Amino acid sequence: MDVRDFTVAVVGSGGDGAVTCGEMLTHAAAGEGLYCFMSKSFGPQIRGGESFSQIRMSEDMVLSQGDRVDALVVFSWPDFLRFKDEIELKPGAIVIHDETKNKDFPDGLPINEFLEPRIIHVPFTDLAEEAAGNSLAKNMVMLGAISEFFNLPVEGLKQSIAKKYKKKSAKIVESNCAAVEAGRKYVRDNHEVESMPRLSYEKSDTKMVMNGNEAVAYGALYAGCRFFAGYPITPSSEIMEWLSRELPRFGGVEVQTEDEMAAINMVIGASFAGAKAMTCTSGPGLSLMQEAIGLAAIAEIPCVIIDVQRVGPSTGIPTKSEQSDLLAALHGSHGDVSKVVLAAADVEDCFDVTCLAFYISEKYQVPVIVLSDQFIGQRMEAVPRIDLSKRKSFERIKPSIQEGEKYERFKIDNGGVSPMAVPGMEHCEYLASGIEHTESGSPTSAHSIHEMMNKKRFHKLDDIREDLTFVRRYGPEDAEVGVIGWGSSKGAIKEAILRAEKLGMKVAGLVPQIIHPIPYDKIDEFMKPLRRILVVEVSYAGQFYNYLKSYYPVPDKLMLYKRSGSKSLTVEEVFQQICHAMQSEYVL
Amino acid sequence: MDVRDFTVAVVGSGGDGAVTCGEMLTHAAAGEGLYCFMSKSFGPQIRGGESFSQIRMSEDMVLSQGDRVDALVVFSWPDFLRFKDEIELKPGAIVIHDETKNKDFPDGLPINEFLEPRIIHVPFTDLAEEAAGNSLAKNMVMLGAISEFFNLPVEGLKQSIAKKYKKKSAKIVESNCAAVEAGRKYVRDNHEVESMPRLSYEKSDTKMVMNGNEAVAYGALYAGCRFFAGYPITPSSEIMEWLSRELPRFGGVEVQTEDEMAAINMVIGASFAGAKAMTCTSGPGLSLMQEAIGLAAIAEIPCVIIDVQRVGPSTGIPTKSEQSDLLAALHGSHGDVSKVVLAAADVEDCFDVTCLAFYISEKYQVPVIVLSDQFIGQRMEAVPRIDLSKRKSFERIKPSIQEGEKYERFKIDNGGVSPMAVPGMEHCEYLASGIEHTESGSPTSAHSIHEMMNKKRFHKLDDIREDLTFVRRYGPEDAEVGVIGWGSSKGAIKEAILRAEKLGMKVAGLVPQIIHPIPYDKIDEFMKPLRRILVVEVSYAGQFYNYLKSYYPVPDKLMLYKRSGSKSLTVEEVFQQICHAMQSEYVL
Amino acid sequence: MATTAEATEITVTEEPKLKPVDYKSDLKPIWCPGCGDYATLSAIHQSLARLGVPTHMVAVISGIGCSSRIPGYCATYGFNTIHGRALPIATGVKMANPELTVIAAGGDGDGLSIGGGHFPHAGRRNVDMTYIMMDNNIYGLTKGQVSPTTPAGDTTKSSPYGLGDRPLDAIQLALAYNVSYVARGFSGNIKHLVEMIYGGLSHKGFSFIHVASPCPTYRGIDRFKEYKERVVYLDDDHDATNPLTAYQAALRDDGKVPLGVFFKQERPTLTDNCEAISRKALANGQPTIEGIMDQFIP
Amino acid sequence: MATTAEATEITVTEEPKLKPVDYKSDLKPIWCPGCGDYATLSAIHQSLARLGVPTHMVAVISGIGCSSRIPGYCATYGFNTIHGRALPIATGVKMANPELTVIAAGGDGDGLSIGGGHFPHAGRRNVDMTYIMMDNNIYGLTKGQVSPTTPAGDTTKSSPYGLGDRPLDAIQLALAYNVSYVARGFSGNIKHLVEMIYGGLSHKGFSFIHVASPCPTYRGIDRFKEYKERVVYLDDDHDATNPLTAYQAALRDDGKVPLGVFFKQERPTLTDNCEAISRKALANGQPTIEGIMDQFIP
Ligand SMILES: Cc1ncc(C[n+]2csc(CCOP(=O)(O)OP(=O)(O)O)c2C)c(N)n1
Ligand SMILES: Cc1ncc(C[n+]2csc(CCOP(=O)(O)OP(=O)(O)O)c2C)c(N)n1
Ligand code: SF4
Ligand code: SF4
Ligand SMILES: [Mg+2]
Ligand SMILES: [Mg+2]
Repeated sequence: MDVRDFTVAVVGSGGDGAVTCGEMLTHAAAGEGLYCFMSKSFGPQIRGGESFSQIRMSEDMVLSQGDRVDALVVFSWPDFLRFKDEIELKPGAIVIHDETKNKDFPDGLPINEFLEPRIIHVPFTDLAEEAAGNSLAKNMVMLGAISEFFNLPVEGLKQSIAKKYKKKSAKIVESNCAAVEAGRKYVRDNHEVESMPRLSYEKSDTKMVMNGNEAVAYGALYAGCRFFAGYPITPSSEIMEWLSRELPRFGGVEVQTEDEMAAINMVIGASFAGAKAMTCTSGPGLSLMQEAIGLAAIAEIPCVIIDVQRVGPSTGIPTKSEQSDLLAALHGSHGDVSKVVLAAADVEDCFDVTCLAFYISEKYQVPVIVLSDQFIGQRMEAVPRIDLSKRKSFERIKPSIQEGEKYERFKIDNGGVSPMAVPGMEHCEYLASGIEHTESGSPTSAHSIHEMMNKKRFHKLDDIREDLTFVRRYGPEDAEVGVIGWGSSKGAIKEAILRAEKLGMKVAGLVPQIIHPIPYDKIDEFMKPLRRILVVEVSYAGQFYNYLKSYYPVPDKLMLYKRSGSKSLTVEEVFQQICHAMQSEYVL
Repeated sequence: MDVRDFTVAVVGSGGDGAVTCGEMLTHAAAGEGLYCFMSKSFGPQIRGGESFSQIRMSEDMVLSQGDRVDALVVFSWPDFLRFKDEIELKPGAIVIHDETKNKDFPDGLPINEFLEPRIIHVPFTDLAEEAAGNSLAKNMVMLGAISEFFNLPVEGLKQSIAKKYKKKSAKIVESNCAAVEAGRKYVRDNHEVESMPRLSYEKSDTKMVMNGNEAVAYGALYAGCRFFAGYPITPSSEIMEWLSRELPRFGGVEVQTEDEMAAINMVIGASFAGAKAMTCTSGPGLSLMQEAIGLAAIAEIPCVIIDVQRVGPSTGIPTKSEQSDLLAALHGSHGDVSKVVLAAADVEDCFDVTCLAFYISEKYQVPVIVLSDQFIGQRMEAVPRIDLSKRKSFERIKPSIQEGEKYERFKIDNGGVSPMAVPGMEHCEYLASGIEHTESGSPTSAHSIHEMMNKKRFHKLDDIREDLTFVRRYGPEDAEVGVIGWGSSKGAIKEAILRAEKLGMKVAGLVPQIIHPIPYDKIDEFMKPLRRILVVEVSYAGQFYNYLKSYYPVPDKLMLYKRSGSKSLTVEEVFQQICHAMQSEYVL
Repeated sequence: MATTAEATEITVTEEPKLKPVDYKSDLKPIWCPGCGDYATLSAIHQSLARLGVPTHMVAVISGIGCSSRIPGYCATYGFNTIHGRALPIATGVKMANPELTVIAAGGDGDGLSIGGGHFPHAGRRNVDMTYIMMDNNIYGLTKGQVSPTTPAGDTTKSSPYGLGDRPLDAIQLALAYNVSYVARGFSGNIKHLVEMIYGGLSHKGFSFIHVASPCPTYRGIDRFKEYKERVVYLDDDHDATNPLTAYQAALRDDGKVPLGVFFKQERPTLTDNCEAISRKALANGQPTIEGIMDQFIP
Repeated sequence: MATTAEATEITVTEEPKLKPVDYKSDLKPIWCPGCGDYATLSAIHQSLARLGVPTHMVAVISGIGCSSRIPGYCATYGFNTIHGRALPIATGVKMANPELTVIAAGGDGDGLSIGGGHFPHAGRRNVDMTYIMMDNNIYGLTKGQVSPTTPAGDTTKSSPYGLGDRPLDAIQLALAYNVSYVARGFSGNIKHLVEMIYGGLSHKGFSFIHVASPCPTYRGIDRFKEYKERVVYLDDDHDATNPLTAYQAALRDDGKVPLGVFFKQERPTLTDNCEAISRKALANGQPTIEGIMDQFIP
């Protein structure tokens, strides 16, 4: 049975390498040019606890993690229990396991019998010992077996084994390949594969494999970021780690700071002195940066802050995703703060949004917060090579002042942006400050100047709204129902819309990249012709919904689907809501 | 010419004691039972710069600082210039000055000639030297003089001199009183006072003189606060200073911490251990406390945070007022945070709202933020003695657990509140944490529990909305236009409504005390019958307006009047807007 | 004298004597096998049992980190707070109820990096509580980045080319902060560690116990062995009453890690100071809440 | 030698020589008459003139406080930032442009209280900049509350019954933080103060100058006179290369306030370390931005 789209989950404990398997499969798929999407999950143990990975691949663009799996590989049933809520089987899904751990469940395996899964036993461990002389190679046996069952990219697999272990020894590469072959052979010898869901695809150009955090880091490097300061925090640390390796190669500096306040303030200092600068964090760090974000706003110093969201409030659930830092990003700093909030929607978008953040920040001299989340930050995707020539960048406007001329740093003439000198430039010495100031930068407490400066700073938001008009819209022009969401919800929303379209429903979707200043007109244009608008978000408090309402006088059309995080949004959930919205009346 | 309501402004430099004069006048008025309202303003110098005070008094309740002054006393004209924008004269206002500093303005004094002010010269300095043998007593001469001109409370004045200088010496009291008498005599001998605006009033019971910060501190003490930790910041420091003196008298502890993070966290620790606890700050400190506020929310630990707002963003204008911390108070902490935001509207309300904050915080185990601002925090008002018997307080619900029973700290049964044990109680040992947790307090990453706990925590907001129904509504039931504002805007709003009423306009006003959870029904009830609703606030970004809109589907009725702070809202401003709203059509 | 084992001012409870296991909670630690924090946990349980304080009179407060998981593993009151804020929270707990035995615990990152601003002030206030820092020279929970005590030159996830910065020495810091009991133990010698912790718990004032607590996962399994070779014990005649000799003991350049009590001093605690202040405040008698209003009468 | 006057590695500019007044801005200080900060401001102007660095190559960074107003009074680049964050911001400035002469300045509250968590890390990183702390033992700008260096027992706006906590000693802290140039001056001796600040500016690495800078307004006008009597100068033979003797010099209990250079050490700065890291990173040649994508090819 051929399928164009295949999803498999692998569960095991520490030594089983469930996540390594997932990564290798992803590399294998990307190696043969497939699109691929891999998410992972760990138990609470710091090391060696249970883990789980889910991989979806297709020749077509893969939009989400795949609600239900075609196949499930279980190294250990007791470990499976921890992830039970996160894994759903398709009816008739194939479940492959190494029988030895069955004994924990004398009354049957802990899976939904109702879905009539087909359970297949493969003696991973025995085969591994036979073929590679090492039971640890059982995951390679498994990879071989499933590639045979489901027609997964076996060429790519061997390539990725070769690449992964080349630093170790040829022998290891060899024995792992032998284990893969043993798995394949076992299946060929013992099973009929025709009735299996078998992936059908054509090979094409190799794709890159990245996670969202890497894409952010690379985006920053490309945009010209040459100073990074950050404090480790799950799930954002990979950005800092990547830049600690790459920035020094490009004349940049990376500093791991003592805390998040130091990080954002160093970034502000570096930018004041002329560097394109960035920091990364997650919710708790964003809260700690709020004071300094206000400083960057009033002193009009460009800077980029990446928030890879996790479950809140407080420490919450650090390893899981949620979309609940939105309002804190929009409103967290005291006073009337002019700043920009962008949201990344997938791994590739992490690159683009980061570039855009630098563009806006440098052009308009404002702090820009980019919201990513654990779901996109830590998942791996196969993406095509990025066409760098299409990504624009911006160099800060500098004044040209002659000796004797007076430089006014905060001069108001056209719009909110004034040319910005940096230390080292002659004749432009000025005082920057978090205190309200005159055009020349002197402290003031006059109401009239404060009003004027607020106007200057907020004027930038209007300009940005006009300057940047890109929005993501899906679906037909004559849609009746619209879905609006943000950030990582994009995948599920887009796929749900595609599913609805196939069933003849007229549904459109909108996922803005710029959250604030919100693109009024575009959203208006989108909403106007629609009968019902469904807002979808992963926040118990419905933060996006409340934000939208504060800008749009369309509440009786709006419906809200929201829930807490720690579980990624599924296509099914969104689809159900679309159906609901299609049926519901005009008035709430 | 008798007036029931009299406003005078006094301007001078360091040694002139313009603010001391204002304080003594306020005490004098309160001493004779008048209502009184005094605001003050200083130049940027740390010490001895120019200063200004404005005092309004009346037998009737005084609602605002008084837009325009009946009389202006100028010790020094150059200093007057700094406050020119803040002082407005009534047509024909009386301007009293000591001629000696005139020479700086050979072409006439820097006041609006158009208003035809009457300029009167009183030789303060000479009279002081004569009567008290000390030119420093010139401000006493001035007080005597104006009391004679305008029939201000001279008995009260002498009483307040006696009280103020009793610790010094009888001789000083005497010579100051002599200076007062000299001022009075000079006026009697040289001027005709009948044509002056003369305050008409009956003496009544002495009132208290307080500023909003003192009222907050006293409110906290009354509500049972026994632990305070704070970090100094203008304009909130008086709260800490007052409590550092009074708490030790009531078995309480006050700690000045190393920063705001330490302050809020100490408060959380103290409350975890059973104390009613509070901290105070202003905008920058609020930003720094955001992370810990989320901790209090998820660990369900009562605590009260007072934010005496000043002009933002960042350091902004520390000595001036603004209403721009609203959104940061509502949304500043990352994640979905269940917390409460209250707003104080005047000095007396500072007491009430602080009591209410403890009531809500202890009853519902939530962090409560109280928004005050520089305008109410640092102004002095004459207020009647507080009837303490009418103020309710609340003692936290504790569990009663027997040996062997299992205590579940976060047990969900009725509503969102679970009995809270404190260290020292037997058999109730539990783990509190900022990590998402089960009912018993164990860390978890399960979506289902996270959803359930979010529900528990947000349930409290619904209960609070039902429990506390008090709102301030002004004006007739059949009003056409409504004004809605918050916090310190109350005074100008209420007075503007009274003025409009006198002119036959049907205007109502609403100033909620509980900002979040917003009292839906009450606001709905208020808004429904109105043709136009005017939102008034001192925030360039229109924060309250945006917040309201995110909860109310009535945008085409809403009009917004907003501006930056650093200048207090005047009755005239609000009144103009009311007129505008009365005239405007239904649709925007 | 190398260690201070004698208890000062211990209130003996009348309850049946508690055993170390009575301080252990039901929660299973999530730590890696071989983690140094197991030893510290056990030493805390033993020290509390020796102190004989009932579980409901103990509050264990931590920040965030592997080591900061410790309150969950104690059958006492516990509060696993936010990163870096264990000390202010613990201070609040102690001030609200001075009868409690308060332990603050956490990692090198929690205490010297993000929480580094609070440590000096807990020291100078002399809050009567015990601060146990499990120093593994790394950020464990976030999976292996540089900490403020990571040795210069080391390669970690966030220092791929080797670290340039110098490590901080927690002992010198504690001395500079006026901490009134400054000691170091090692997870490889629980018996000695119990002495150090018990000494801290018995000390009236702020006590700091720096625990060398290697992280096999992100620092390598050899680190433990290496430490075993590097630790030395302070001389019996070390003068723990003199800050200068304490600094001297800390300032060694032979690569050795001295264990023991570096410094110990009796002086008024924050609680003492608050009581003294209360006495002064009440010199003119106890006012009533109602009576406070008279202050505002002009 | 008591003071270090010789410049190391000063780049002599070819511009006409600048005078102290050239570093003075047009803004009139808002300080009270008699404030110690005037002297520090003047000493900074003199030291910069002596260094001969052009105004556009200097950045003066401060936090918030009376003392933190200083950038506004210099004709250089200035940044009056937020309370407690002068050091991280200054670090960012230096890292973005190592050619600049960077001065961080502020008060005792700014640096030891709210900013106290950053000081250790600027020290251990050895950021090549000069940190001038004007210590007036009080919070000036907020009108007279306790600071971390207010002497125990003192009565202030926020310690109406006398302060219980012990003051911190900035010199001991700087030593514990591995600061590579640690000195103290006094606003009552500008000439010496210039030596200290010039010494710091000339030092390669992180230099810290603690300035006793009395606040007549909130500490009383006698404080200045009192200081005049308390200051002493470090002996000519003070060994500023040895941390222990530095601690010893700081740890006096005779109430005297020693002035001079306590400690001075040459070691790689953060800039040096970053350069070394860059060299290592480029060992395999300079990659292109485009080429980075190859990393992601499976
Ligand atoms: C405000 C904030 N920043 C960052 C983090 C991420 N974080 C959690 S633990 C930790 C450091 C852990 O190191 P350490 O304190 O030494 O404890 P260990 O895990 O090594 O025991 C960090 C950076 C956080 N939870 N909160
Ligand atoms: C986050 C924050 N908290 C508090 C304040 C208020 N504040 C301004 S200056 C200052 C302390 C001033 O003391 P110090 O740093 O010693 O400087 P000085 O005025 O004495 O020179 C404080 C608490 C602030 N501006 N920002
Ligand atoms: S990572 Fe290190 S510190 Fe954390 S539990 Fe594992 S061994 Fe212990
Ligand atoms: S208050 Fe003190 S520190 Fe501030 S300017 Fe005045 S004298 Fe100087
Ligand atoms: Mg650690
Ligand atoms: Mg100071």
